[in-house]
Amino acid sequence: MTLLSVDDLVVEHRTPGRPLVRAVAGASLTVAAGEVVGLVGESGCGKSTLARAVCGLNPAASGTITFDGHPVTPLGLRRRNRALAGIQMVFQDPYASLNPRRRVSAQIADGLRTAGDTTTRPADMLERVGLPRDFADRHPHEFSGGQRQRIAIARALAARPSLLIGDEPISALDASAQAQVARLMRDLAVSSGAGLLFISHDLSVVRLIADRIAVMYLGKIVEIGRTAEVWDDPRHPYTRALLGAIPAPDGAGVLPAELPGDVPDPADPPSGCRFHPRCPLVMDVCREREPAFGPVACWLHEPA
Amino acid sequence: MSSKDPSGPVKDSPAAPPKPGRPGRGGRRHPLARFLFRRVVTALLLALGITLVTFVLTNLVPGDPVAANLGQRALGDPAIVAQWRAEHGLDKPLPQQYLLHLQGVLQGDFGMSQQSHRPVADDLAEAVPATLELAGTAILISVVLGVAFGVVAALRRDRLSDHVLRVVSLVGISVPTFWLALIAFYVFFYRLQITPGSGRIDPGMSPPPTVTGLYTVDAALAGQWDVFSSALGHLLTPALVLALYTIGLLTRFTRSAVLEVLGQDYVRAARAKGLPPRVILFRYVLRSALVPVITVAGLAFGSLLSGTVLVEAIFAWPGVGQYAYKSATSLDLPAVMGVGLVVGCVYLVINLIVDVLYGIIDPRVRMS
Amino acid sequence: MKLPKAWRQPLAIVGGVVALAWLVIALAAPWLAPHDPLAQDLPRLAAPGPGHWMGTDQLGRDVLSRVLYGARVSIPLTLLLVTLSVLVGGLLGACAGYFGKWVDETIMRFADLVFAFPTVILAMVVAAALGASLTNAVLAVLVVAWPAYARVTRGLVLGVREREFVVAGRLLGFSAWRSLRVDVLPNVTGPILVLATLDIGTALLLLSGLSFLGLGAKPPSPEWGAMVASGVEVFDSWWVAAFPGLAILTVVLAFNFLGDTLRDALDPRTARAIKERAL
Amino acid sequence: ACSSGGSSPAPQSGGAPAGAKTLVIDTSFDLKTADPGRTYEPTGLIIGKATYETLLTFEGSNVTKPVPALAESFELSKDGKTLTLKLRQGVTFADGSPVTADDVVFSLNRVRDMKGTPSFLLDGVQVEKTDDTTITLTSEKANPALPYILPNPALGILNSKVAKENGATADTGDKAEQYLNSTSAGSGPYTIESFNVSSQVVLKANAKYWGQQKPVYDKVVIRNVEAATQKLNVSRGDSQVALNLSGDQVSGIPGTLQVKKTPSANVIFLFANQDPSISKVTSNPKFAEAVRKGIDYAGLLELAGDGSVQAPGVIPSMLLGALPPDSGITRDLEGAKAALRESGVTNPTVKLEYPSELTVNGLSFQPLAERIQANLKEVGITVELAPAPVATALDNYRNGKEEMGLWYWGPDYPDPSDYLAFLPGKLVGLRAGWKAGSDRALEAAGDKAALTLGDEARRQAYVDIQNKLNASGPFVTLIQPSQNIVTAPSVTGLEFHPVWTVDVADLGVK
Amino acid sequence: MTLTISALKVSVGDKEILHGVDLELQAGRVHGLAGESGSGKTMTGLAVLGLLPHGARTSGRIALGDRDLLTLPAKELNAVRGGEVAMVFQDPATSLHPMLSVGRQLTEHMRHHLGLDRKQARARAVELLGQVRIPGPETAIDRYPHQFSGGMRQRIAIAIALACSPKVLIADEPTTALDVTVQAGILRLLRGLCDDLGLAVLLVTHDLGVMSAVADEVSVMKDGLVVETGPRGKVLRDPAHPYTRALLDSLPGETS
Ligand SMILES: Nc1ncnc2c1ncn2[C@@H]1O[C@H](COP(=O)(O)OP(=O)(O)OP(=O)(O)O)[C@@H](O)[C@H]1O
Ligand SMILES: Nc1ncnc2c1ncn2[C@@H]1O[C@H](COP(=O)(O)OP(=O)(O)OP(=O)(O)O)[C@@H](O)[C@H]1O
Ligand SMILES: [Mg+2]
Ligand SMILES: [Mg+2]
Ligand code: NI
Repeated sequence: MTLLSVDDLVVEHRTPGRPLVRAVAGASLTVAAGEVVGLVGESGCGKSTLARAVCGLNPAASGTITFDGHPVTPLGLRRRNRALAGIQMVFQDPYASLNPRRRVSAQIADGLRTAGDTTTRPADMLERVGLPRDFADRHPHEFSGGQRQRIAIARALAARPSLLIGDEPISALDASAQAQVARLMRDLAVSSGAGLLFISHDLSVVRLIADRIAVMYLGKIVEIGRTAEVWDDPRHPYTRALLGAIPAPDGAGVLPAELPGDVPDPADPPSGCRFHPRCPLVMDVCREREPAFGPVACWLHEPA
Repeated sequence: MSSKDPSGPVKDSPAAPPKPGRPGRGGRRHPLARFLFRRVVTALLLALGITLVTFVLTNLVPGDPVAANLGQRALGDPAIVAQWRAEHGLDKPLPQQYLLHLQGVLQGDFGMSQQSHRPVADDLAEAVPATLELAGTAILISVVLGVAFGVVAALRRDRLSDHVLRVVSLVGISVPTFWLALIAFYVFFYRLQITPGSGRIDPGMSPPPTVTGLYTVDAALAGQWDVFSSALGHLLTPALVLALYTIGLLTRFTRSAVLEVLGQDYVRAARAKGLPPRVILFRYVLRSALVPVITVAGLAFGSLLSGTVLVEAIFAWPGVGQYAYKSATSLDLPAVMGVGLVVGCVYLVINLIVDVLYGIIDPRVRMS
Repeated sequence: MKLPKAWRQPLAIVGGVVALAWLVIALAAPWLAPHDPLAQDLPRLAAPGPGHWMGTDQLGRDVLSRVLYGARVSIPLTLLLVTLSVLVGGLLGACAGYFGKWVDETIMRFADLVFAFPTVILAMVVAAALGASLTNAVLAVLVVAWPAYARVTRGLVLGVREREFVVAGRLLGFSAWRSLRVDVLPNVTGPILVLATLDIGTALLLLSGLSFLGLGAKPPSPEWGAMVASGVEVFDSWWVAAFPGLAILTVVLAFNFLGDTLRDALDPRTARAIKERAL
Repeated sequence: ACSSGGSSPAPQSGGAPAGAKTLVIDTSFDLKTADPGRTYEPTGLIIGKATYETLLTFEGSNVTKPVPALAESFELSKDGKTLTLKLRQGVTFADGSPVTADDVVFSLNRVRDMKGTPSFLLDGVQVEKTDDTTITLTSEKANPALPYILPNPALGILNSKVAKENGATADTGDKAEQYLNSTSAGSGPYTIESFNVSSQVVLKANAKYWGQQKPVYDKVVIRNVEAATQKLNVSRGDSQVALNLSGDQVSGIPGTLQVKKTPSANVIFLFANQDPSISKVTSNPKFAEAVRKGIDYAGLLELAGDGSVQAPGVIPSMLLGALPPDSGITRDLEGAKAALRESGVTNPTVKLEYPSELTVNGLSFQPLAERIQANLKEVGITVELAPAPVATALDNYRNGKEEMGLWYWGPDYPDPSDYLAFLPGKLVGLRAGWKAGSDRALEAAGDKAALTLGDEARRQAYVDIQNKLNASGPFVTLIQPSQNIVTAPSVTGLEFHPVWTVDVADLGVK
Repeated sequence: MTLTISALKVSVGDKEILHGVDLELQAGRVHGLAGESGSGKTMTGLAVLGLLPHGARTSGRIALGDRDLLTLPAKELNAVRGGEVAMVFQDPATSLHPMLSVGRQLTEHMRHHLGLDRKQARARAVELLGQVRIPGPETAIDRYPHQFSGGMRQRIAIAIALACSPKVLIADEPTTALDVTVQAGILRLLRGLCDDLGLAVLLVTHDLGVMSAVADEVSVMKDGLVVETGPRGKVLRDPAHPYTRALLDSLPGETS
């Protein structure tokens, strides 16, 4: 059952005096209930923009986003559409994601109120994310990054979301806490039957928790597939390069493979296939036409 | 770190560089022309706003300019009053008066001052250079001293000199200008007899031939060195009085800007390169620290113009401040509007200068 | 924000003590002042000496008593002025920053307009328009003072608005107003209060400057700026102008000492935002 | 001061040539123009007096007797309606051209018809040239004041040819002011070198001056300086003359300087508005009496300093018809309280309006108002002070809207008839809400005085009028502040003059 | 032994941050320094260059050849900085001066340390940019940092560090701010430079994967102390200290 479907989404950023940035340039993606989708890609490729658009924080320039049968409308001055309250997000910076002026309990209670839940106590939610109940009375500055991120997860879960989005929720955490928090998110989301869209640039973590992986490159999803399949048999040259670049902590002293060049400027994307300037397998067709198809947007893998 | 600049219109400071673009791409359009165009348009709108506000305000004043401009007898003579009103266009309905004024301004005619009976433009042509000379000298002094003090305070952070400079600069921004002017005049001119008196040059001396309107510059241009030294002598005390506030401000500012830059990675990186401290200070630290300092100096120039109102009165300096005060209290509408416009333009020019300086200092501004 | 440490700074202590002393003086002036500040019964223009430590003015009033009573005029009004500026400017700035778009444009262009005037000149015209009185002077200064707060608040709100917890609140169904009230404003008040402390000095300077020009306090009220102005006419009797000026200086200095220390105690980002407006 | 109009080639150096004598006069400017036909303000009159000459003038500080100037002699007809003047011959303007009868007619007509501020001086006066050396001035009614009016520098004679070339048309469209502000076109001992209404005016000696007494100084700089600064400047030798020092300021002046204290002709007065629609309190006939008795005149004189005198009536001491100096009222607190009781108003609160930044002869209105407030407090009258900038305050004053006002009146010309303005229905009377018909006897006395001829008869008439005014009028005359002029030891010949303050031409050097 | 740190203690204020660190760097070898955030890795690196924060006190010995860097007079230390020991910082976005051209930042210390003239310095700078594989070094030299991507900037920072042919390079998390694909390039570059130029490299990182890829020796720090030192294979595969083991276990691995 499809919970979220993003169809050919385009999101643009306008800054006065600067060229228009097409941060998401026709991306399509679905998330089903109870499913964990990992979204990976290099910095600046448009992951956050996509996530924000799904929450209604950035308006779509074209394309559609449907959540649970409802079109996602941009958030204005009024309260958020109730039907969309089922989408909640956990953010990257644990130090900015809690209001420093309010007690933890009050912030979690906001989530409970959204769900119309009058029986659960904020402390119960803390317990669910593995924190002591008596943390509820404290202010955020008393916690470490990992603890804060758990609290943020508790707040999001309190709203009983059917879709949870994590925008690099672990990248600011200590290595030791990263895997724990990622697993916690997965477990809580799946156990409550919600879908999880997990954004990260750390492929090894995504691999750990995602059912499917979507690889994004310069505003487009270039490959999407089951985690194991993508991991074991990456088909898009970019996915391959990405996986090859991860150094393994095995003590073997193997230098990771290098992908030349940088992510191009989204304001001025290359013609044809967006990856062609860096692609080791580039063909003539790649320079001229964009591979606008899936699940692997590459002329080498054109569906018959 | 969120890279949103929290301070809106305030210019980027070095610590929060704009989210840097991806690899280099040069200018495809001509940004400078666009920038200038936008600036000028905003400025024109602003000037229009200024004239409107001044017009409305001055008309709100419950007085009658006739009263301020006619004698005790003439005031009672309806014929004279009517004649006077007609002469100054005050018999027309207000909106028409405003439009007429605007029309005049467009043709470079600011109207006739009711109190000086001269074209406002002529009055301003004398008053504005006087104030600019005063405020310009003051800002020059403040920038030189303020930046020097600030750098010293930052480098000698938490040591005695820092504390002393801190107290001094805080005193600087706390002294009421009008009071200081009074004290300075009383002490230096009257008691100690070491400074020349009021006015722009010694009485009896003819001003130098007008080129810029700044007596010091004009005198130097004409080679009249006695006039030059007299003008400079007269300029110094009021300029220092005026500058004290800005010196304090800039000292505090430069100090924190320098400290902030000193904590930047690139300064540490420069030190790691083994560059001598002097090079690091002048080439690495000051360059960045000057960016916010320039902003503040620009703003400070504005507050200096305010200060002139108070200082000019005490030093009998025939500048815009006195002119504005006189015009405002005698409800001399054309004069007040003229002052408003000119001051608005001065602000604009200052802003432009600040922007240009940014461009010179910061390649990111130059190239974006 | 760790205030306790900031308060231990010598400058903060000096500033705090002096400010407090003036507050006490303002409250206790009737008991502290040796004379009626309005009584014109002493010899005129007597130099400082026993009986009248700060001398007497042109009308034979005791300068010391007038300076002490002056605290009752200037300090409450300055505080009122700053409070009003914070409220008006803060609210407008918060709206501009939070709602953006045309709200922002309108408010900020208006603020720019006010900014383009030298403060004293604008306040002068406003005060002249409203008629000379202290309350009108307060209004006049308010007219020129609010944009500063609007700008700073707007900047701070812009910074906070994008913070993740604000977005999270919106996602949980906060309306814009609730978000502004619960998430945004409490997180900008700290720096704004510091700015306000810093601004008390500036406000007092402006207010007394207007009175000095004759556009503020009404005689015979013992307002410091007006007292300095009356002292201008009798240069030789320096005490008439010197002491009220000193009073202004000490009050402003005290608040600047406080504000400066407080600002140092703030985190650098907010400090930078309010620094721009120390003018 | 950059508009020296290219009158002189730029000197090699801005400094004065060696041996040149420069006189620096500091004064608080009240100056709008250097065009005599529009001049009315004190500073303007100083400049007018130095640069132009009038038909008649006063000798020294004596204003009771007009003496010939450009006119050789004058004669007022028996009915007081015609004044015949004989022009002096051989008089030349600064450019060397002779002063003719046509210049006189043009200049006087110009003042009258241009409807500038001083035009009232010649209201209803016809100017005619009888022959090349004779001018007749004809008034509709008897005008015994005319010889006292003619010395006013506003009636200076200008070079009509030059003036006409520069836009003078002698009607309301006259455009010569701008020219006259940069160049004087008169026959006076000095000419204008540069002119700026807000900072300074520089006069230079008229090298071709026709008179016996040649100008002493090569250059006279008249600077706009606040009274307090004037004192410092003159004490330090930065200036030679300070015109506007208050009594307090003069008291600390170093002994080496010369100080001249003369009662000025300005009379500072209070009024209580008689219009019941403005105030029920002040229009009460007994109220003015309470105020009059409640003021501590001695205290006010102390504030104003040495040289100031109490003003027993509206006419200042040096003019014909002034009340004798000792006839001034002294404070009578009990009487004041009694008057207040009789008036029936209890604990009245009244608003006293006055121009806040105005000073008269260096004396600020501010302390005066505060002192009056304190005085009346003792009587039981609460006075609320309402200072306002001149423009705002004058507007209310002129429209008769002030409940109580503190103002002054300086003579437009040194003749008592100028003071008829204080009568009901007249200029100042109306400002005090005193409408025509309020006091018929007084009004009749006024009408009669205006037409009375002969010094003694006139004096009597005006004394009578003032006594009546003091008895029942709305005005409380307070003081004539002292005109304190401080000069450097080197300056000689200084006389204070009630009309034009000082005649620069009088000043010499030791 | 190129650089030996022994019993290095650092305290700032009343707080002791390093409690006696021992490390040895050898020419041509990359020495990895791992450990959790706040364990003192950066402090150790800064101590070598005498760049510790205002008011820091030190004891112990940092021997470069026979000189003790901790007691070296300021002038001589300045000659060591950039000349013999160079450093690359974590965030290339902030460690280059945004207002100075790349060429300027590359040549300044060369001219100072090596006494080159403008032309020579420029020629060497172009050569260095080529060495760190910046495309078009001749034009790149006149550009400003903001005109380069993060990876390019880090290469420039490395070029700056290499300019005066130092013997020791301290790289403080040089790839943490970069994408994996870019990181791979930088790691290869570092390894190559170490091998070709015989540099002694101290590579500070918290990423054990990175450590495993390039380091020859590995030290693990915890709370201001080095808890384990050894060859890469040994430390990563068979850690002796429980803390190291815990670090390895917390990684998302295949086993879990
Ligand atoms: N508010 C904005 N205004 C203008 N441009 C923006 C804005 N936000 C993002 N961009 C641009 O859009 C592009 C995509 O940004 P986005 O933040 O979505 O990337 P990301 O994949 O989340 O990167 P990261 O991994 O660094 O978080 C980038 O080029 C970025 O510069
Ligand atoms: N300027 C400073 N003043 C005082 N203490 C500091 C300063 N900088 C760092 N510290 C402290 O020194 C200790 C070690 O910091 P250091 O930066 O060396 O850690 P690190 O291992 O590099 O951590 P990370 O992985 O986060 O970079 C920390 O406890 C830190 O709080
Ligand atoms: Mg992102
Ligand atoms: Mg570190
Ligand atoms: Ni952030």
